[in-house]
Amino acid sequence: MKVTIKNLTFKNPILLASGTYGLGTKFIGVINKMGGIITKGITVNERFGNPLPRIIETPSGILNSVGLENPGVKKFKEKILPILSKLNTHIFVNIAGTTIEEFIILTEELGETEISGLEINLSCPNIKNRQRLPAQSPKLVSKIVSAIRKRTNKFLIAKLTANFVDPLDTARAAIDSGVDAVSLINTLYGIAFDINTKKPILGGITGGLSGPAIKPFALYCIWHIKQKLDIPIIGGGGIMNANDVKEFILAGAKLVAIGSGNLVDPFLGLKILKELED
Amino acid sequence: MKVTIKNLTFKNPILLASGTYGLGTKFIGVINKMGGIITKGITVNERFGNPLPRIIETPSGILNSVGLENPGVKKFKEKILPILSKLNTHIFVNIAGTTIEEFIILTEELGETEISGLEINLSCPNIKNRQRLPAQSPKLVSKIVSAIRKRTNKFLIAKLTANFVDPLDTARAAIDSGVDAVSLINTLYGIAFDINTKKPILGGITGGLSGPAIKPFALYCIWHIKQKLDIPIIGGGGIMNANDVKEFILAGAKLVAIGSGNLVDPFLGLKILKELED
Amino acid sequence: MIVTESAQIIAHHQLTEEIFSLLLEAPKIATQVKPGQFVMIRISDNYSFMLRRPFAIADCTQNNIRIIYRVVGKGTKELSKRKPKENLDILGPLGRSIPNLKNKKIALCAGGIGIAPLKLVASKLAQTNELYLYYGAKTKKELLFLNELKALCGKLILATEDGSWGKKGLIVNFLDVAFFKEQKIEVLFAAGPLKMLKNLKIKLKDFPQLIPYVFLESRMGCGCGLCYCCGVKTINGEYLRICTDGPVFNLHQVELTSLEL
Amino acid sequence: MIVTESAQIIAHHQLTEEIFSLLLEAPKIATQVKPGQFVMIRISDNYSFMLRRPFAIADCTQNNIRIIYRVVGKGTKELSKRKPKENLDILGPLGRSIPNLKNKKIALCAGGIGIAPLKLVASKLAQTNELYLYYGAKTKKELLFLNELKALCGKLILATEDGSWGKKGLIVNFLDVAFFKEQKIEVLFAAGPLKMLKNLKIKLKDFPQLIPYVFLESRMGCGCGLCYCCGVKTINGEYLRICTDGPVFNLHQVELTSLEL
Ligand SMILES: Cc1cc2nc3c(=O)[nH]c(=O)nc-3n(C[C@H](O)[C@H](O)[C@H](O)COP(=O)(O)OP(=O)(O)OC[C@H]3O[C@@H](n4cnc5c(N)ncnc54)[C@H](O)[C@@H]3O)c2cc1C
Ligand SMILES: Cc1cc2nc3c(=O)[nH]c(=O)nc-3n(C[C@H](O)[C@H](O)[C@H](O)COP(=O)(O)OP(=O)(O)OC[C@H]3O[C@@H](n4cnc5c(N)ncnc54)[C@H](O)[C@@H]3O)c2cc1C
Ligand SMILES: Cc1cc2nc3c(=O)[nH]c(=O)nc-3n(C[C@H](O)[C@H](O)[C@H](O)COP(=O)(O)O)c2cc1C
Ligand SMILES: Cc1cc2nc3c(=O)[nH]c(=O)nc-3n(C[C@H](O)[C@H](O)[C@H](O)COP(=O)(O)O)c2cc1C
Ligand code: FES
Ligand code: FES
Repeated sequence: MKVTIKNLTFKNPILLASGTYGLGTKFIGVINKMGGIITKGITVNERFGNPLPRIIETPSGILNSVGLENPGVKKFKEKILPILSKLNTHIFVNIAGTTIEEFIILTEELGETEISGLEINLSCPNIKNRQRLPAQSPKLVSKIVSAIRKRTNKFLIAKLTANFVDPLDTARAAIDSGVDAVSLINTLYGIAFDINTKKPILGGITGGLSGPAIKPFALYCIWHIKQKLDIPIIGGGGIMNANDVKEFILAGAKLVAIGSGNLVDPFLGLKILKELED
Repeated sequence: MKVTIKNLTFKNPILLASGTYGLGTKFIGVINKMGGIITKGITVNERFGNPLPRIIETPSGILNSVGLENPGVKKFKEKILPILSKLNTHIFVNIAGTTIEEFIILTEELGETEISGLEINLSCPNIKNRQRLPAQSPKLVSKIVSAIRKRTNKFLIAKLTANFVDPLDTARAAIDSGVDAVSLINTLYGIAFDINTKKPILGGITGGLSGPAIKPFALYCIWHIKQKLDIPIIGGGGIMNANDVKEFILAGAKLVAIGSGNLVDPFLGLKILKELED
Repeated sequence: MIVTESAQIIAHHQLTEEIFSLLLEAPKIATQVKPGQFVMIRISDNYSFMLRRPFAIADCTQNNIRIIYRVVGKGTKELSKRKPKENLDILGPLGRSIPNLKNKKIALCAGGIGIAPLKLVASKLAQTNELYLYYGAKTKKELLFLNELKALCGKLILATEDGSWGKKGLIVNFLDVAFFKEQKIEVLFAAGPLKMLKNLKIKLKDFPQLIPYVFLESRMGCGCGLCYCCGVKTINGEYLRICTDGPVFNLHQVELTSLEL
Repeated sequence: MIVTESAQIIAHHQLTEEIFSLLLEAPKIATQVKPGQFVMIRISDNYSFMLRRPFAIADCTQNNIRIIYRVVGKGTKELSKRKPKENLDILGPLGRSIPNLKNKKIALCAGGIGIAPLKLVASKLAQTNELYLYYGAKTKKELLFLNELKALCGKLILATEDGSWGKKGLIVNFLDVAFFKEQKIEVLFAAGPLKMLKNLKIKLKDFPQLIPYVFLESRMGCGCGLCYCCGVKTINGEYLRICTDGPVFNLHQVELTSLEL
């Protein structure tokens, strides 16, 4: 089940998606069996995240508004990286800048560390006062990716969005600017109302929709890119079992990422691996 | 529960969405109680639609690739309109052109008939060989809507998409070009694979995703437009009960449209109405 | 008039490893049923089963209808877990009746679970016609309701694929031109897997006089003409609705190749 | 070590109109449980219930754990339909143990279903400490396990909102400064609705010496520190994980206002 992309070989095609497996310090036994893990998004400064509630259930889906709670890159390097460097699989740090300068700082802080690569988070919907996601503009994608590529030789993944943009355009921009793979789809935009209070339920008001609900759309996005562009895609959106993994690979993904499924069952990665091996 | 938009008063805010209640000739008892019905998309020429299968179930959703099967505008006027004109509610004909010329023909054919208005289908994902949906381009939306507006005084609805475009941009274009309301979200793009045959399952290969799965995203789109633009919105996407209707109205919809729910239960409109009245 | 009905399960029996019989109390539907018609069953009110599943009405009394079904996928598997006293939301009666026939010699040809619709057809047609039943299944165990069927049909020709009962082979192979001519059999009703109907279509070249009605299946959305998701291509290239124009069609009028699920 | 376990339902009783007791055979989890911990139950394997639901462990033996829960929404309603012999997928044990305490005088304060976590806490602490239980509920019927609790706690102060048993009013109102001083009660464990904890926080201004531990609840995604969805704001403005840093916190360290569900 080995997969090779550029200079990296993955022992199997299953990754644990950003934000759904913490910083990589828990369930080490599971992580080590996976093709790799992508950490929760790391920002320049520590972030405390959005008010509660941060998660609600929707039909076959999950809506979250965590808001990138994380210790910031300094503390992350100091306290978390030493633990991660003992892991026996690929580690990607998901970096979430709000400006190009921040992305540059994050790259400079992490570009020389012992990790396998960076996932450039161009698509987190849970940051307030942001008009558009960087991944909604091919131009912005190019600009950010180029700036990062100049500063590191590490394996780079662009985490794109399928919200209000054709990901074919942004995937092309990302690849042309030097990433080694693209990762999609991140969560879709979502909101839910409490019909009694008449207010949005989530503390962050809006959230990101994930889970099996979005799977047909996620598969479409990957298939759609793959029709035009033969690039390495890390596919995800609603993976809950081995058959879902197979569907993503049929759609054109080279690797897949389990997201919400980890919340339902932290051992899901292992279970899927076993199903695939049988 | 009356709702008035421009010159039309609806006895309640519930419409039956295009493509999910046929041409309006069945379950007349249900139709007459609703705020209105929007017919299946009508094209200039008769269309036989896509190969089977045309519908499959997804987690909390439905993927369809009907492909606009319809008798064409001539036969529709001849055989169906006389039946519809006896209905005791608002009738909107959903018109689906593939070119501006076709939209003009459809408008000229239907603009003087006894219907309440036209829903301009700028967003059907089930037409082959089409690179982009008209509703993915604010410019194209303006062009088509303006051409239609020039030729009829009827109530006009623009059926927009949330696929790969910010519907705020297209809603603005549609309203500025003269529609009386916008209707969204249409189905999301989707695909599903048979892991045994390794082929897409639907006869049309790709399809449109609808149902409760897309509800949080649909609500978001409406809420998002409403934040910036105070326009009449017909909201829909996964409405299955009275609480869903209330959520759409909280998000900013003035009217709502039941789609997939009609397939699950052709009497759903009546049931929801009753729930709302209680 | 099509209605939805919360039907109580009166009995639910496993007939073979895969085949179940489900008896439902559904008076609003039962009083209206005509042979050939079907119902759409909602498997569960949660959204794991968005689409209802279509099933032929196999028996019908004043109050009750019976469904005979084979477990083939997740919906029928879930259905098979439902217990007596529980209720199921059903929509019906759907589709059109078979044509009204009198004083005719009629052959019925059932393959496997195809017996379900033909059972009700047989009980109706037997009143005014002479029936010949060709009935094939995989094994002896899957040849169901033989006593009831014997009472309705003048002649039964049985076959199993493994030869465990009756003739060995596919039932279509035992439709015999000479016999049909001799007996003046004018009409055929057939129901069974698509493969069987395809074989039948080829075979029918030898039966130019016969009017062959077949029960067709297609994935369905609404079951009642609203969604345009079901369909069969006619020889003119247009689609007919299986749910409202069928489910019974003249085999000569339709393109079976359009029906691959 | 956190594990998932397919736990068989041994017994499932309705205690009051809304409250149920669920006994599960879950040896892999049971052998590890410490008081204060909880489990996450998967309500169903279909996607109508994407998220597991968190429940305190109320009793624990070598093989079994007991959950006491109130039906409040769709998940607990569905759970209440599960029958003995059926299996439930549970994840646990989750959260941290309460601190190790010996030879102390400890008050427990339970509001309604808050008795669930405090029951296990009481049986543990009773071994080496002297316990005072303050227990309030809406009505007499909802004051549960009184005999068991009597055996564990030196003193029981009971209250009901409607006055149908014990004192009339909210239990927090009966925490008495003079009595606490006199008895030298040093530690408090409280569990109950957020409203009760808020009242408690105000009340505690009068108890400067007391260390007040409280059980906190928040909507959870994973229950095991992966998703950053649960949390409570500390007085420093950062979030702690209820699932891994809690569920038991020192009431002085946390901002209850951050917990509105
Ligand atoms: C008019 C009509 C009458 C029928 N009568 C009977 C009957 O009396 N007894 C019986 O056992 N079966 C009957 N069938 C077939 C039955 O509907 C399917 O076997 C059933 O829908 C399978 O559901 P599933 O969830 O178990 O299978 P899955 O394969 O998991 O279903 C996936 C989807 O495909 C659809 N599907 C799968 N197979 C068929 C099929 N053959 N026809 C239509 N849709 C299908 C399902 O409805 C569902 O939407 C009939 C079909 C039609 C159209
Ligand atoms: C650590 C912990 C221990 C708990 N122990 C118990 C117990 O022993 N007995 C008991 O009756 N209840 C307990 N609860 C509360 C219990 O988890 C909720 O009542 C339950 O999740 C409600 O689910 P529902 O689907 O019925 O409600 P709904 O309101 O329909 O649930 C919607 C969503 O909100 C979440 N939610 C709703 N209320 C709560 C809540 N109070 N806390 C956390 N999430 C909530 C649900 O998990 C679900 O994701 C505990 C909660 C936590 C966090
Ligand atoms: C609770 C939660 C937190 C997430 N946090 C992040 C994040 O920090 N960075 C990121 O790039 N994606 C984040 N995601 C998105 C996931 O990595 C994944 O792309 C998305 O959920 C779709 O996959 P799924 O349907 O399998 O969950 C988060 C998702 C969830 C559910
Ligand atoms: C089977 C089917 C056919 C549809 N056909 C059309 C159509 O012809 N024209 C159109 O504008 N929308 C069509 N739609 C989209 C619906 O009108 C509706 O916008 C969409 O399904 C979202 O709503 P829902 O989630 O309630 O189904 C169709 C939807 C379905 C499920
Ligand atoms: S199933 Fe909807 S039209 Fe036949
Ligand atoms: S619930 Fe996921 S971190 Fe606590």
